[in-house]
Amino acid sequence: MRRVRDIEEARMRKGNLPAVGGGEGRWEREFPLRTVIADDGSADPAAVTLSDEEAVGLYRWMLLSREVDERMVQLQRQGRIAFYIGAIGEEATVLGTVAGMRQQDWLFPSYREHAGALFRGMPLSTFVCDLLGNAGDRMLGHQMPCHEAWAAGRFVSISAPIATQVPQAVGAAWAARIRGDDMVALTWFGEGATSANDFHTGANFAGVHKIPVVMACRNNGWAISVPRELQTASETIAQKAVAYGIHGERVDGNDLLAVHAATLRARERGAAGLGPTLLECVTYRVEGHSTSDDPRAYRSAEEVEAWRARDPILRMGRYLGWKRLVAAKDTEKFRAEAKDQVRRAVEEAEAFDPKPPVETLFAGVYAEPLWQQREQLAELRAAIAADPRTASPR
Amino acid sequence: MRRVRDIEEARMRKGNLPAVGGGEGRWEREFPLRTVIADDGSADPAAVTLSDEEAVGLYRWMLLSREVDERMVQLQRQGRIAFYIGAIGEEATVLGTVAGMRQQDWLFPSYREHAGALFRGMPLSTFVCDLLGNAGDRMLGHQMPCHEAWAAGRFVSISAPIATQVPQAVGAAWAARIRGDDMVALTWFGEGATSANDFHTGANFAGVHKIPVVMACRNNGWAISVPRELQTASETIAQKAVAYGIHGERVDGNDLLAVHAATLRARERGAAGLGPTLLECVTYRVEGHSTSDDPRAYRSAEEVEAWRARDPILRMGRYLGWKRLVAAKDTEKFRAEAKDQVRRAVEEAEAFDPKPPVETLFAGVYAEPLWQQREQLAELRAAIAADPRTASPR
Amino acid sequence: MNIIQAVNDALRLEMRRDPSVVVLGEDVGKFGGVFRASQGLQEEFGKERVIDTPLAESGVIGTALGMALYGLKPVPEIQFADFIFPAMDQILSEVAKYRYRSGGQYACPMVIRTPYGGGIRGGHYHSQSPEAHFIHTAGLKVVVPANPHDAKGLLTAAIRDPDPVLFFEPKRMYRAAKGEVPEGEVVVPIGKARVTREGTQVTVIAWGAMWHEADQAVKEGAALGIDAELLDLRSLQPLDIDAIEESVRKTGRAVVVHEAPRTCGFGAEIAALIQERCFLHLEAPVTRVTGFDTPFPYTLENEYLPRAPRILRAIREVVAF
Amino acid sequence: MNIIQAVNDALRLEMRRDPSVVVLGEDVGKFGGVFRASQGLQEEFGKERVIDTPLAESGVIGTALGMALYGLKPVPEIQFADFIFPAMDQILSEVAKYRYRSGGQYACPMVIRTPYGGGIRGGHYHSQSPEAHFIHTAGLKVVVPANPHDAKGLLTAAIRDPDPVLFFEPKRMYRAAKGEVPEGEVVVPIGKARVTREGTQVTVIAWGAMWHEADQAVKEGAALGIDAELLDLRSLQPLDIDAIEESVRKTGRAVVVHEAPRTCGFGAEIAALIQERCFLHLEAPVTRVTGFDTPFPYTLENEYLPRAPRILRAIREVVAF
Ligand SMILES: Cc1ncc(C[n+]2csc(CCOP(=O)(O)OP(=O)(O)O)c2C)c(N)n1
Ligand SMILES: Cc1ncc(C[n+]2csc(CCOP(=O)(O)OP(=O)(O)O)c2C)c(N)n1
Ligand SMILES: [Mg+2]
Ligand SMILES: [Mg+2]
Repeated sequence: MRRVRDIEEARMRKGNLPAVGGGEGRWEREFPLRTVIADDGSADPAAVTLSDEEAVGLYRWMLLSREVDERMVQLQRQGRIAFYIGAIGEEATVLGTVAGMRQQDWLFPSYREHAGALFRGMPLSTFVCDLLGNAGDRMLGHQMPCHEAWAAGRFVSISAPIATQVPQAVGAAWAARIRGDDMVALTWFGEGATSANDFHTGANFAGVHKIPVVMACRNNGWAISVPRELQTASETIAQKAVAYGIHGERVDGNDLLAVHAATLRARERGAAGLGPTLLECVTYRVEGHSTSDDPRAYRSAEEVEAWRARDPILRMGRYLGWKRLVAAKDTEKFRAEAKDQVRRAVEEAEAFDPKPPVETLFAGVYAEPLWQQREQLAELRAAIAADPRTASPR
Repeated sequence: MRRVRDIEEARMRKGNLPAVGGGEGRWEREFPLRTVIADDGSADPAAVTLSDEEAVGLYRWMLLSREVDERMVQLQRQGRIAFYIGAIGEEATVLGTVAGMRQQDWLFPSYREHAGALFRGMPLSTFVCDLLGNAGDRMLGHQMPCHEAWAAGRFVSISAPIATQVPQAVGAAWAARIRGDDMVALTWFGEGATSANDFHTGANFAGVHKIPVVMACRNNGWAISVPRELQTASETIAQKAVAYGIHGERVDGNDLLAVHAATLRARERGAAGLGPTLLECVTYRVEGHSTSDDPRAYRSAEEVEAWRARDPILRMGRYLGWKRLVAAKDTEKFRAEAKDQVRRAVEEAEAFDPKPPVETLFAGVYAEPLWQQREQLAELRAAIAADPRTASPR
Repeated sequence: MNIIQAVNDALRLEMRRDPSVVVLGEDVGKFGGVFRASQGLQEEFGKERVIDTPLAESGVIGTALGMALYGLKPVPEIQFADFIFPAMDQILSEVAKYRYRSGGQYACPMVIRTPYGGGIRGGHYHSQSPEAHFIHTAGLKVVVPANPHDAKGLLTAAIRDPDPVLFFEPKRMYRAAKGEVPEGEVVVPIGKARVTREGTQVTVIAWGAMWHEADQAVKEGAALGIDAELLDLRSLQPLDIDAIEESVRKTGRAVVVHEAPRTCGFGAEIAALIQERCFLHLEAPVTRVTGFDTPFPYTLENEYLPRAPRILRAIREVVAF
Repeated sequence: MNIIQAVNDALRLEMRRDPSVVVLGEDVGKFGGVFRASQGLQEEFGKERVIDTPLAESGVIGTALGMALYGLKPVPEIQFADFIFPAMDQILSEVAKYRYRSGGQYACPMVIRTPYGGGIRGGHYHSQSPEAHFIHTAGLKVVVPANPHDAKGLLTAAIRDPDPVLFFEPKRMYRAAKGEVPEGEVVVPIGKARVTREGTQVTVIAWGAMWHEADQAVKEGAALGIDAELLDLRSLQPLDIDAIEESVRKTGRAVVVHEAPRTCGFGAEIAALIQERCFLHLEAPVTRVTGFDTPFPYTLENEYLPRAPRILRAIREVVAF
């Protein structure tokens, strides 16, 4: 009883803000929150790992990511897609990490890193087809929205069960080492996922065998309605590295430059045979968990507002302003372009048939259908022919 | 490749001896190996938490435990029991922990802590009946040898799947807190078990909710054929506490006084509302994993011999000698008495029918048998009546 | 009252009645569960009896087991039945076997509540029906209500049961199925099927959300002159074998409906039992109308689910056999 | 050659043939596995291809999955089938669905080897037969050899298969079943049953260790004048439905044997299929001789297992029906 109250009081005191520049606790000092972009937008040039061009490019990616998320939530509200889960407020974490990896590196996402798939070349309209589950869906309508895969970009298949991708990333990186390839895997997961079995086994296997993998935790403060303090009693997520004898770092996840620099370091350590890195990116889930969620039921508006003020896009904008690379009107232009891009993608995607053909229901269960799938397809075809209601909602 | 070689070299260098008095590594210094009994048997009285009488009593328990283990291995070799798994070399860890708990505390064993069941009042002959799986078996012949339960002593049911008892211990201690009882749970597990899912969830749940539980890891260097270094890259097991924001300690598991003192501290912390303690007891599995194992296939005789010299019973004997409480001839007498006790228990146990009655096969699946169990019992009885071979080996 | 309210009501009443009942799981506390089944319970019973756990189903069930050993009656929630697999070891190896393996010295009764089934556009990780795994595991009971009354009455019975119970809630019907439910205690004994329509020509066997599809099919069949008997099993383990035998002895025909994939689904067991026990009465093969042998799909879930048109088709084929 | 040697031989030959084959699991490396199935492989292929993992089945399967995605062909070992449950989420939610859910963009073929079954005085955590869970899960194949020749040939085929395969090895027969096995490549295609005795009166269906019991029962039956046909399924998924149908059409009777508990075991599926597909040929109910609906016991395992006397009894009853 007492304990739960303590937690809540601590929470109210701190408002779930990361203690920028080192908190009170021992582990917060041992794993200091690294930042690059100061509040006024300035940055120590020695700490900046992006060229000006790359910085502007990633800024635009962040704007596109935000635009996609906002627009898709709208489409969901309009009933044009059934579900959406995005990364509003976490753009610096997602894009900073993916940009810090090399082209040949494999990505093992959780379910908010759609910008990673797009960054790796998944056409936006193909992404929207996945949301629609229509005849253009690369997943053949097999998965719910936001569970895309994009093999051409080495972006693996998203699944819902939490943290399963972590040991999978370790396995792929291990395979690459066995093959002698220069490939470091990146895997993303939430702070809630660190409670799951597979975070534990993934980190432990990677530690013992020094597997080149970057384990990027999007610590966004919440796992649906469960606050980070009820997820684990550890002061930081980064310190969990200690349990596995691996390297841990904590970085301001709303600071794209900080995330990028940390990812580069982590990739380098992996490639150099020094093993995995647990990279805690401290950020915040500004919106509901997904379009199915209403966060007002479990958290305060003040907490959210405090974090809105720390928006990673504003932060990056300030840096680019300080560098005189981007002015306010440029941002407006970028935004308009992103809007346009999204509009066209939705148009293109909605042009496909709303349903993939019925045989796709049985495609890919096995490399070749067994007799059961063949018989059942025939059975279904016959049933639809006999009564078309078989294929339609009530 | 390189990595695996490194591990083996490090292993050979250190011979898997715990670095008494602080090793080279950072975490070995942060979690120093605590000892109480010095090599010459002396001990700082301020650090001793056992009365003379208790110390002698526990020494006798260690001797009994050793005698049981040795005799049961013999019985297995003679084909009188099918399997045995014991705690030779780990007696100080098992008995030091159980003796540090209070009578009302529940025990959640792995599968080597039979001395804990006996200490809590399980009659030795009942334990042997479990090994025989005979008509006197309290488990009704349902489990293989060494998977006993003893409810009267709050010693729960042993199961084979690794680490499942850890969250169970947390749940029981949590329940006690909800009920307002002064009960701290003790759970034992091997260092191999720290890789398992349930170690992770157990420790994490206990950390968040400050559950009063003592998590005692018997770090005995091996998980069947897998050396501790291939189990986890963390320097110590104790440091895994950091991941869960809980307290960790490392203690010489062959030093009964050190284990006992650490357990008292851990219990006190739990009872005071300070949450769980991960207590690493550094010890060694001197014999094979079980009677099914041949350790010569995977480890050196030298390593084993070095550890035999550090026998916890010899160590405790030296302390009692230094205290002039026990002389060599006393030990001989204790040993003879233990032998006799075991001989009588085996005799008693072997007097039971070798098989429990056939209806026990269906007892306890549910509180009351469903129709399936009733029908199947009838089916089996009829089959046995028709052909007695139904109930006998080929 | 709808099903979610009925579940909430049963939990609340049992928690009032028995201080040993505790609820735990992901998001069940302050939020009241993602489907709001435990809404308001934390306010009424406090944080020690309505517990928000970290994100680990194995931990939820493992700690629940320990609580049960100590004498509490835990009602853990698994947020979606699809997410029960991380807890399989605790459920199959531990919960199911605890009484047996300890020779009856210990028991760990608990009710594992979990929403199951498709029809909510959830794709294959929010739509599965994994009941067969648990029916195959001796030591567990498996219960599935189809309507609010049974949801309340069966959940109450499950909480009072001495054995561990898997309580599968048809999430598609959470708000869609409405009905009168008495205030105060309602107990529906576990193990009794409900004959929801009497008939002579064919026995249709269903449970949970699919009972509603079967009901529609049976009604359409009646309009075509087919006199079907419809059973809502309610409890899959223990199975009301007497009700099934009695009905099939009368009708000579049976159609079994479930959402899970056909191969090795519970329909196989029911078919096997019927032909074992009613062989000489059978006038047609026992026929299964089920989900297909694929993962649960997203877009084509209407095609995948064994809904009324396919059930009716099977009924007609069986009757015409 | 015995079964364990046959498994070792198949692994070795495939590892020589295909550098992408890797073996991983608990104790499989230096020690060569607790049953010694991988003995000598680490010496020959090194520590990067024969890997001792930490103690976590979910980690073994999860990393194997990642390796498979990247193009290796992993052959993870689960030390006992009873310990597969911590990996259920990775197997059922991930391995089984990867190809499907990615719309065919990815695949993760692997062979999960694991010793199963009773008769070795192992009690319920070293004796179980959990095949039904995997047969129920679309996307997985399930194979069980009964003799050394098939162990070698089926394992080789499994390693070359494009889908994930659960390879259950009858541990009771590891050293007991001996037979001639050709040196060099042996491939037994997955999906084909083996008729090990032709007969006209009843079809007996078994696999793995229980094939040996069925074989004995059939022989004893022959001495009593019963002419039984015996099938060794070898592959449970895909199932050789043609072989079963053909045989039962001829005999009109079937007895299915398996070690797993009866309820919702694979015998239920086989019985359901036979009565669906051979209804008019059946002269007696399809009868199941199985483990009982209890956890696997220790002392009374002879009573529990469906051995020859119980199988013979069922054969006689079915023939006399
Ligand atoms: C095994 C499993 N259990 C439960 C869920 C339901 N669920 C989906 S997301 C989520 C919270 C995840 O939180 P976190 O890992 O912090 O990621 P975030 O959503 O904050 O990015 C939960 C409980 C799930 N998908 N899988
Ligand atoms: C889930 C599971 N996987 C594998 C095994 C097989 N097994 C039994 S004991 C053991 C090693 C355990 O090592 P450790 O935890 O260090 O305990 P110790 O035997 O050294 O006391 C293994 C792998 C098991 N019992 N359960
Ligand atoms: Mg989160
Ligand atoms: Mg060990």
